[in-house]
Order: sequence, then structure tokens, then C-alpha cells
Amino acid sequence: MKEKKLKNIFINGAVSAQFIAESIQKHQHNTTIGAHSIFLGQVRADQIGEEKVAGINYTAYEEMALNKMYEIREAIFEKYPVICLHVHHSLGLVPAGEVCLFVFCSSVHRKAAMEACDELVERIKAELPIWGKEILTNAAHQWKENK
Amino acid sequence: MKEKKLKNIFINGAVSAQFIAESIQKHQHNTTIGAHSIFLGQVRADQIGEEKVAGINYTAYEEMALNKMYEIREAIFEKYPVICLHVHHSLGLVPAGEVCLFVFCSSVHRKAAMEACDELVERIKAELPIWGKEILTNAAHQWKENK
Amino acid sequence: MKVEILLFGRLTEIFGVTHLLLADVADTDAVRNRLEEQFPALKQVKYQVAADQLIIHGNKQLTDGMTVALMPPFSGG
Amino acid sequence: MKVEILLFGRLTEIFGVTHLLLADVADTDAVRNRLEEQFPALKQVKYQVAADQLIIHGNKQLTDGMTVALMPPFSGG
Repeated sequence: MKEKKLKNIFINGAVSAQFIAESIQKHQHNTTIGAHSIFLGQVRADQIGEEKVAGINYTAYEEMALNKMYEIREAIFEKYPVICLHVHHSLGLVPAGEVCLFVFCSSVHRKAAMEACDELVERIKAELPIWGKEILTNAAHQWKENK
Repeated sequence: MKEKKLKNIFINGAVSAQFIAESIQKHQHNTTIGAHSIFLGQVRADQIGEEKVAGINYTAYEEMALNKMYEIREAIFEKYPVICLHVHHSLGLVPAGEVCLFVFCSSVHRKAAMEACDELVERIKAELPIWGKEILTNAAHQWKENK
Repeated sequence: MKVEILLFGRLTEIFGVTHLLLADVADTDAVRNRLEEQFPALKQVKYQVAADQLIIHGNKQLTDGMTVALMPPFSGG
Repeated sequence: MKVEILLFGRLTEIFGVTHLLLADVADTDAVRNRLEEQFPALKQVKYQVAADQLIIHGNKQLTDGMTVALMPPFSGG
């Protein structure tokens, strides 16, 4: 029986540009890769009445999220000829302007990486038990809801 | 009459991970952005008979490429609600495993950035007068052709 | 028989805690009823129920030691 | 009347240069014919013709000082 190896997708706070650069750098050893498709979710300073969103505080049902992510990864690997897939999501406070989601797909040709990245992002938003609490500039808050 | 301001898309040699990180960093000041879609083209060490591709040497009809790129950018801005679009393409030698194309699209919501990025990459490959000469491990070469 | 209840998102504000233990609840419907009785505000909230991490669409029988999660709409990404 | 001819990709190998000047060519067809006569290998190569950066599908009349580019299939990205 194949061992189910869960990968941790969560990181504390924002995803830094440096972290993204290091991920890209690591993939330059794999010279079968011809295309990378990257998606970054960034926290917006949306206007809410008189206030603005200062940041989003993320919490998750971590154990279920990691199991679900495992299932999604397996499905994407089966559906598209991708070489690798990486997902990183923030927990805790991410200030407006910073990155809270980093999805990274690589393949030989561009179509597979792009389609896999698209589908991964859709499924992450719809299926992972993660909640974002928008913290407003006056310290009030409201709970985000994905459409 | 609107002034046509050409942006230079060409850089000498490979696009470094550090350059990509700096581009991402610069966009964190814009807190209306909620999504970034990034495409990276990486040189593959394809097997060609007994040899492998060691790198690709890029040349371009630069003046025409910049004019064409201007036209493509305008069309994409008109078609999708994107906030910004950036394209960087290598000239000269890019060793296998390194990045030769960096396309960066940002928007409020994810769909626009992803669709714009997709279409930009397609059009860049089909319409920009750029040529890649694949240098093999025995120093022979062959000319690449986009399908 | 005891089951652990996990609460997430806005539900942690309604309950004031992130988890609690319930005794003698035979199925997920019984969990919902018991909690909606104790915390009437729960009736106003849209949420899904998962038993041992599986989302339950109808009702599901529970056994000792199971974990039931009450999950408002997701907002990751 | 003179036009400048730009050569790219594999064509630079056939011609041994990246540009040259042609006198007395009235249109793009005349450019093709003249060059294919001087460099018969050109007949075996697929290429597009651009006059002052605009890709020409049929034939195009040329005037003094125009630039004609011979472009094999693109392979950027």
C-alpha cells in the first residue's frame, strides 16, 4: 500500500518574495521543466464603509486541510502531466499588500502547468477549511466568505 | 494624440530568481491588487540524438518586437480588467535550467490575471520576432521553432 | 459516549471556545439540535458539518471518540 | 532606390550577414526573387516578409529607404 505522505502547506504570516525566489531557484536543477505557472493571492486593503481592511487573520482546520490538499494534489497529478506542484498558505495575520497564497506548478510544456495552477487555485478556495477574518483599520473585524 | 511609450522587454541573459522577487516586492505597495498570475519559461536540457541542449541563444528583431509587444499589451488591457502587465524576455545565451521568459499579470480578482497571463504568453510565442538557437553539448546547434 | 466538537471561523465567537465535548449524542442531527438549543445564534449561521473530517450531507451516526466539526463557509486563498 | 534587408535566425547562416542593401527592387516579390537567385538555399526555408515591421501577405510596393525583414518561424518564450 502506498504511504500517504502529508505535506504541510501552512506557514506563519505572509509569504515573502524571498521565499518565492528560493522556490523558483530550487527548480532550476530540474532541466526537464520548461514552464512554471505561479499564482499569488495578495491581501487587498478593501474599503468597508468608513474603514479599510488592514489585514486578514487566517485560521484553519489544519488536519482536515492537509488531508484534503493531499487528495486534491493526487487528483491534479492524475489529470495533468505536471512535474511538480507546491502550495503554501498563510496562517495568522497577513497585512494588506502581502501574499497569503502561493501556488507553484511546473511541467514540460506550458498548457499543463497553467491548467493545473488554475484548477488548484479554484479547489483550494472552494474545498480547504480555512477562514479569513478581515481586520479593519478601526480594529473591528468581519469574516470573509469565498464566492 | 496619446503618446506611444515603448517599454523595453529585453534583458541580457537569464532572468534571475532575484529579479522576479524584486518585481513581486514592488507590487506589494499596490493594495488594490488581490491576485498575481506569473508565467516563467525555462530552458529545457532536451535530448537531441546523442547530445543535450546546453542552452539557447536568443536574438530578436528588437524594434519590431517592442512595437508588437506594445500592441499586444494595449489589446490585453482593453480585454481584461488587469491592473498591471510586465513582460521580460532574454536575449543572448540562457543555460538549460534558467528562465528566459517572465510574464507577470496582476488584477483585483484572480480570473482576469490568469486569463490575461495565458493570452499574453500565447501571443508572445506566436507574434514576437524572436529566435532561439539551441546550443548542444557538442557545440553543434539547431534552430528552435514554436508550434 | 462522548464526541469532540470543533468550532471554526465566526462560530468561535458565538460559542466563545474553539472546542467542547458533548455526551450522549447519537448522530450529527442530535449534535446540531443540542447546540442550536444551547446557542440559538447558531441558527442564523450557515455552516457545514464534518464527522472525522468527512463532510456530512444528511445525518450520520456517531460513535464514541468521534470528532464533529462545525464549519462556516471557507475563505482561504 | 535602395532598401535595407534584415536577416534573422537561420537566414543569417545562409547569407553570412545580418543585413544587406539592395538597389532597384520595386516590391517585396522582387526582393524575394533577387535573393533566391543569389542564395538558392533560401528557397528551402520557410520565412515571412515584413516591410517596415509590417508582415506582408501578398506583394508590397517599396519606396526608397524602406526596411524589409526576412523572418523564419519565431521561437521566443
